[in-house]
Amino acid sequence: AGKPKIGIAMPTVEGDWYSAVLYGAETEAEKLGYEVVVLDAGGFGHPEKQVDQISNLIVQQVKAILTDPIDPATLDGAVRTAHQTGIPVIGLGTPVISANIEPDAAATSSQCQLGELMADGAKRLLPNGGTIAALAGPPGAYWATERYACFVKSIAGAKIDIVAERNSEEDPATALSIANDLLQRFPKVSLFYAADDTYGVGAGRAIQQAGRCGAVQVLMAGFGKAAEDTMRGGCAQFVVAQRTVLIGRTASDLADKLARGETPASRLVEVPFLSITPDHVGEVPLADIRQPADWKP
Amino acid sequence: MTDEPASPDDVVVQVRELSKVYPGVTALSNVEFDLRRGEIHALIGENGAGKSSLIRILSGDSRPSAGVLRVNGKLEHFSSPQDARRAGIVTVFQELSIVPALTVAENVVLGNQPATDLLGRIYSRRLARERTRSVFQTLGVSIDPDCRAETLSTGEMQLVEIARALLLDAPVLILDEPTASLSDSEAARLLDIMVRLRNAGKSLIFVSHRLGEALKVADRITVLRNGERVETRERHQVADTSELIQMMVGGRLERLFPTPNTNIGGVLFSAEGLTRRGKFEDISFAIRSGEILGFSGLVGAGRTEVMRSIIGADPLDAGRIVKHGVHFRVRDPRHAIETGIAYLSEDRKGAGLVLSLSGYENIVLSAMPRMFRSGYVNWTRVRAVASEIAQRMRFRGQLGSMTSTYSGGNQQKIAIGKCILSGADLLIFDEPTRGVDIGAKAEIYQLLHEAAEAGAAVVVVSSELPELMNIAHRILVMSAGRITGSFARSEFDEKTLLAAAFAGHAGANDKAPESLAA
Amino acid sequence: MENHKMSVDTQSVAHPKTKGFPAEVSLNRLRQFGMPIALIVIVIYFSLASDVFLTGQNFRNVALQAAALSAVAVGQCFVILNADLDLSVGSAVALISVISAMAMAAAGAPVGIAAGLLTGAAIGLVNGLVVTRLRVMAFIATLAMLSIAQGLALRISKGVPITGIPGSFADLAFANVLGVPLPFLIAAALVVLGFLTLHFTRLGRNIYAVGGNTEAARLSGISVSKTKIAAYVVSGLCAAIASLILTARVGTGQPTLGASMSLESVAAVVLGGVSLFGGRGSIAGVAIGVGFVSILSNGLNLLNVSSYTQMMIVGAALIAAVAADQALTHKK
Amino acid sequence: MENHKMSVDTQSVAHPKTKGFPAEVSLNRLRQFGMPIALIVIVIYFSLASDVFLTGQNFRNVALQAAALSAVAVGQCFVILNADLDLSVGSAVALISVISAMAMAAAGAPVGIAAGLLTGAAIGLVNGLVVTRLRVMAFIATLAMLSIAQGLALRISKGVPITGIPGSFADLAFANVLGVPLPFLIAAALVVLGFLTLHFTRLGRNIYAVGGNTEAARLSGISVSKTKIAAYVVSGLCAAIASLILTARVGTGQPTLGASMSLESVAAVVLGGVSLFGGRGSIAGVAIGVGFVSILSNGLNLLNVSSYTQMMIVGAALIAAVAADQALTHKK
Ligand SMILES: Nc1ncnc2c1ncn2[C@@H]1O[C@H](COP(=O)(O)OP(=O)(O)OP(=O)(O)O)[C@@H](O)[C@H]1O
Ligand SMILES: Nc1ncnc2c1ncn2[C@@H]1O[C@H](COP(=O)(O)OP(=O)(O)OP(=O)(O)O)[C@@H](O)[C@H]1O
Ligand SMILES: [Mg+2]
Ligand SMILES: [Mg+2]
Repeated sequence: AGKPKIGIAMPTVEGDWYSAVLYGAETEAEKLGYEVVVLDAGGFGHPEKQVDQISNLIVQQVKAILTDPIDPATLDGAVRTAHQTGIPVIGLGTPVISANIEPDAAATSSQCQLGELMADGAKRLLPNGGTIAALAGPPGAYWATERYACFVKSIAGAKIDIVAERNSEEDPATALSIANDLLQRFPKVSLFYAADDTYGVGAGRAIQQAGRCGAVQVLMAGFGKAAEDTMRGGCAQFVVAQRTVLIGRTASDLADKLARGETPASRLVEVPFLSITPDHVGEVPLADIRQPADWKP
Repeated sequence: MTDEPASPDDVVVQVRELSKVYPGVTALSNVEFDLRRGEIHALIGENGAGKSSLIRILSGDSRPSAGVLRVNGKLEHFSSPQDARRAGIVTVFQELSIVPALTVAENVVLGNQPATDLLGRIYSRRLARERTRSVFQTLGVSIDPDCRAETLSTGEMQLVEIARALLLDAPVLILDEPTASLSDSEAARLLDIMVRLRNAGKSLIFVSHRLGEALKVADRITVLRNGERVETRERHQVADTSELIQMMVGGRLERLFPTPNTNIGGVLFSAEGLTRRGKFEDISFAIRSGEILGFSGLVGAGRTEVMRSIIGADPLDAGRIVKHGVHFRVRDPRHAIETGIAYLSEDRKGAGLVLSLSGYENIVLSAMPRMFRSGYVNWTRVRAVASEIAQRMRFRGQLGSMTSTYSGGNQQKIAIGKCILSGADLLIFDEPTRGVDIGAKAEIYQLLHEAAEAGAAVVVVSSELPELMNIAHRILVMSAGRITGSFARSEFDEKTLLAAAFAGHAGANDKAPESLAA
Repeated sequence: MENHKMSVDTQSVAHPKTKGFPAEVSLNRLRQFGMPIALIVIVIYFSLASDVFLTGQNFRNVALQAAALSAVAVGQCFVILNADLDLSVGSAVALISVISAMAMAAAGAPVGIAAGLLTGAAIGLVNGLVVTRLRVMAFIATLAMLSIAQGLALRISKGVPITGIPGSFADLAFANVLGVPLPFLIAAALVVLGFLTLHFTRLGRNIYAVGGNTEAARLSGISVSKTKIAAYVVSGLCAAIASLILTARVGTGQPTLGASMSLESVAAVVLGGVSLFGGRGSIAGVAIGVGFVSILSNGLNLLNVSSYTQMMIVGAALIAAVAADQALTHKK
Repeated sequence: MENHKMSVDTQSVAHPKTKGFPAEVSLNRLRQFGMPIALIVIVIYFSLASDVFLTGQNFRNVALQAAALSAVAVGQCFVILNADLDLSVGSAVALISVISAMAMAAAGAPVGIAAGLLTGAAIGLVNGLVVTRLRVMAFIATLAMLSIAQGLALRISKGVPITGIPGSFADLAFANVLGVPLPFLIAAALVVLGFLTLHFTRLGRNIYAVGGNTEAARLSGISVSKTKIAAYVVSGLCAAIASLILTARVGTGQPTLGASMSLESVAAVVLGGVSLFGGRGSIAGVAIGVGFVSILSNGLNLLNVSSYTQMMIVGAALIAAVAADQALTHKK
């Protein structure tokens, strides 16, 4: 009844990144006159649930589906089914790449490019080389694997050694404990790589606890409020932030165009990144990154 | 018949038109029952007559389907045993309620833990131990209050439960078959205590299948049959046990013990030097086909332990087993069944039956591999075979319902049926008639007799000496883990057998308790 | 006078308590009342509240989504009836997915399927041996296996999905037979097979006996170890079937597939009336438990309830359904 | 007379079982042998393999890391001894973190702490009521609560961390008293308090009785409901303390905090020798269980073992430790 629907299939709805991207996508879609259906797969361990989500959305005859794929390759069959019913599927943050299907559209910030920017950050923080301990993200999560792989590739040759890497659940307390142990094992480590700000905040706290903020630096992706506090507290030195809200908005725009049968100017919109350092932490265009505090998902 | 109402302030517990209906079963219908102040009221009846059902209602464990219950004239609707306790009714239930992992002392004070502080929050181990010791002393038992309850034998657990109830010193004490797993001297002591409590003005309800006990201590006796009250009589109006039996079963009388089978074959099984350190030593015996061999002894003599080791449930440190001339080691109970040895456990709830399964299934449990070689279970066959056995056992109840809903005696019949059906030719029965009514006892004796006649060797472990003396061809007596006597039927004599039972206890006061001297 | 005891022929006495219908039937009936009613209630509610819920397409959806969980729950039911627990299924599914995908990519679908089934059986066998031979508590043994299988799956796959599965295999997940999704048919067949095994084979009856009273079962000549090991192997095989269904659906071998299935399958089994203490319950109840969970989640999605609210509603609905079930069952 | 059974005044008879030391002590001793040995073995191994393992700083690390899990495990132990289960602790920690962080940001640390403790107690109370009054199985009841509390935590926090916690509170996580981390001291005090409660109060003894044999406890006049509810409230309070420790550590109120604690705390309790079937085990064992898990993970990190391999090693170590424990305990 009433408004046309747009469906959003998320791997999870917890945490700064997901809340912000949802905010962007939802508010934009609502502005364009859609009802928004948000589905949550409950974490990165359940790629099969995302397939379920897509079919649940198809049943509801949504006009378009936005999805942040847990793993783009898993959505082959689901996207094919969507296409049979004429529903476009748009990548939200990560493109829906698949072997057999032409992608409809995506608003992304390439995970690989993000990794490369983080590598640039590492080189800036460690001009004379150094050692890195990596909190590489949840095991088996596409975004984390891809991001980290490109990071590793592009720090090659910069006299930077990765001495440890760990995959763990996306939980700041767990990240904190691991960072603690790694500091113990590698007291001379110069930099922590954190797959996103959940890990970054954990690493920052561990370093703060050891009283070594600054001596051991933190490089992370994502710029939630807690990440900002960490940086302002001097325990994080470099953040590569996606313009999360913008990604969401762009994706909804793309969806709207495709749903109305228009062809968007570009199917694959790359949303540029922000590199944030303590010097200009106050100048970040937060509206592109974070939802307002009073927004309820 | 004295059915005229007693003067109201004489009646402590009054039950009117009480009924209890379980799905498909009427356990009690329109039962009237009075317990007077300062009396011992015996409640007797066959297995499944409804005795425990009545008691469970009186003690707040279950609610009646209809009828009223008054305590001291006040209408009561108990919703938990706690309520009944508050109203002054304390019960020793038929099925053991022991917490195995706790110590004996903690089991004795269960629900009534002594506290040291004013708020009653801090538990006092010392007081618990002291109270346990003192109540044990009254009961004449010497169980260590600090050992774990799970290491006790069934009889000892029963004593712990009785101690728990006595400690509460309640105006109304209900005892559901408290003597079923007690030996004679302990039972006698308990009866003494009951009389003392009665004389002190307490009221007691007492259930027992040992009709002699009821006649000995009761002031009045109520007989239940099929969930209905047959009648209530003053003690002096009952002449003897046979009159009670007639009231219980309402029919013709016959012999209790069959004439022993005379067709004895060759040696079927023998045990040579069985030893399990700390439990028993050098146990050797042989049994012939067609023979019934009794094992007698005091509580804790180690008979159960020997039998469990024979079937491979517990390990052996030394000794060997020969069956049909082949000697071998029994690996586990399954191996025992495969080689034709079946065992009836003395602990039917813990180790005998799967209470969550139906009677049908419990009966065929050991026979399954033999009955259904292909692995496919034919339920029609299960039902037919199980019903036949149950009928032979005179089982009363619904084989299709969960075994946990059966009366105690009926559960025992199912357990025995399972052993008989297993097809074994060495049958080991540990306390087969515990908690069984007198009619069923006769039936069980008959079954043992028939099994022997059909060529099986039957071992019966029993604490009831008259039972063994009547059904066994030979009796071995165990004492403190050793065989201290072997007697042929012609040598059966209570005094001699008792002397053997005491033989292993050097340094103990070697005379038999007075209760047995008579 | 000791031997002159008497007895009587009681066979002639009519017994009042055998009147009426047998307790067996009545108990089972009652036990199976509550959850089906809860299921019907939510189906009616969703049908009224959503206009797409009661469509063939949506039922195919739910059927497809429930297939893998049903398969895992069947195996879990075998293990729980035995008074054990299998937490390893969650990552067993992932490991099987990775191994069978690799085998398929290298040697085709049949080999891949066989490899998957073998892996599942092997995991079950190890679980069973650890529980029975090493006497490790089921909770710890299978939690340890959860961790081991997860590590192995990630290691073998290096943390990235295995591609190259034959399209013909992946298509099976979307195939319909007479309008019914093939994965659902497979899962339904598994439920039926599980039911038959539990009720009409010695293994099944032994599982109930061991779960009901291990000591009594042992003394009655049932091999407790063999029974437990068999149940774990069944669970492993069921996890393999679930994994193959999911692998076909996602079209790749995934090292993180099905992580939520450990708890979900136990929940479905318990919801279906099987006691965690073993020996009680039936696989029919489990099918209803899976149905309840799947339909609840599908319906809430169709009603467009926000994710956070959904979590709360799912929790409340679980409690309400079981509480209603209990209120109907025990009217002491 | 029909009952000529023989027996004897047992006071005069030497009882085989009362010889030697009391069974309680001997069983406890044996029961507590295996895991401490396993713990010592891994400590020795890590001391040899890593030169930083055996340093004061690293021990402070481990102590700090183990604090929250210990606190949760104490509460879990109460519930499991009762033959129940509390799966809700995982998200109770998250909900308490969010609520206390918001209260702190608004009204200061003391109010926040009080709000956290109250929330924990309330969650426990609801769990207890659902399990006893509505007769919902503990597994389902607390799994449902896990889902409800998670939804609520996310809803209240809108899915993002709560900042603005007073620095003075966050610093408590790093405070040392005589060189020992404060959170560890709190957790240790909780373990001691738990031990005293379980062994020296009537509540504690009732918990053992209800868990050991619910029917016996009920028939003896113990209020099963009250006992179970009390255990759940204890568990909720312990989760609150754990949550406050973690909130101080990460310096924010986190709606996703402690998600793995449900299973981890059960594992630590079971590892410590407490039976999931209730009534057996001691909180001393639980402390050792927590220690084992924490030291294992710390040591593997110090050895710089990769994450995937760690998963496998942790699984194998759990099995090995319990198997060794069992082999030492039942030398039948
Ligand atoms: N929970 C129950 N559900 C169904 N039937 C039951 C239940 N409890 C008892 N019964 C039935 O009620 C009848 C009376 O049982 P009850 O236990 O009172 O017998 P009893 O006289 O105590 O026998 P016994 O001497 O064997 O202990 C039996 O037929 C029994 O099967
Ligand atoms: N698991 C155990 N641990 C320690 N002691 C035990 C254990 N099981 C039994 N006992 C003790 O061993 C002794 C021998 O017990 P057993 O049951 O074999 O004696 P019994 O001759 O059959 O006597 P009863 O008539 O009491 O059954 C008893 O005193 C009993 O308390
Ligand atoms: Mg009875
Ligand atoms: Mg015995």
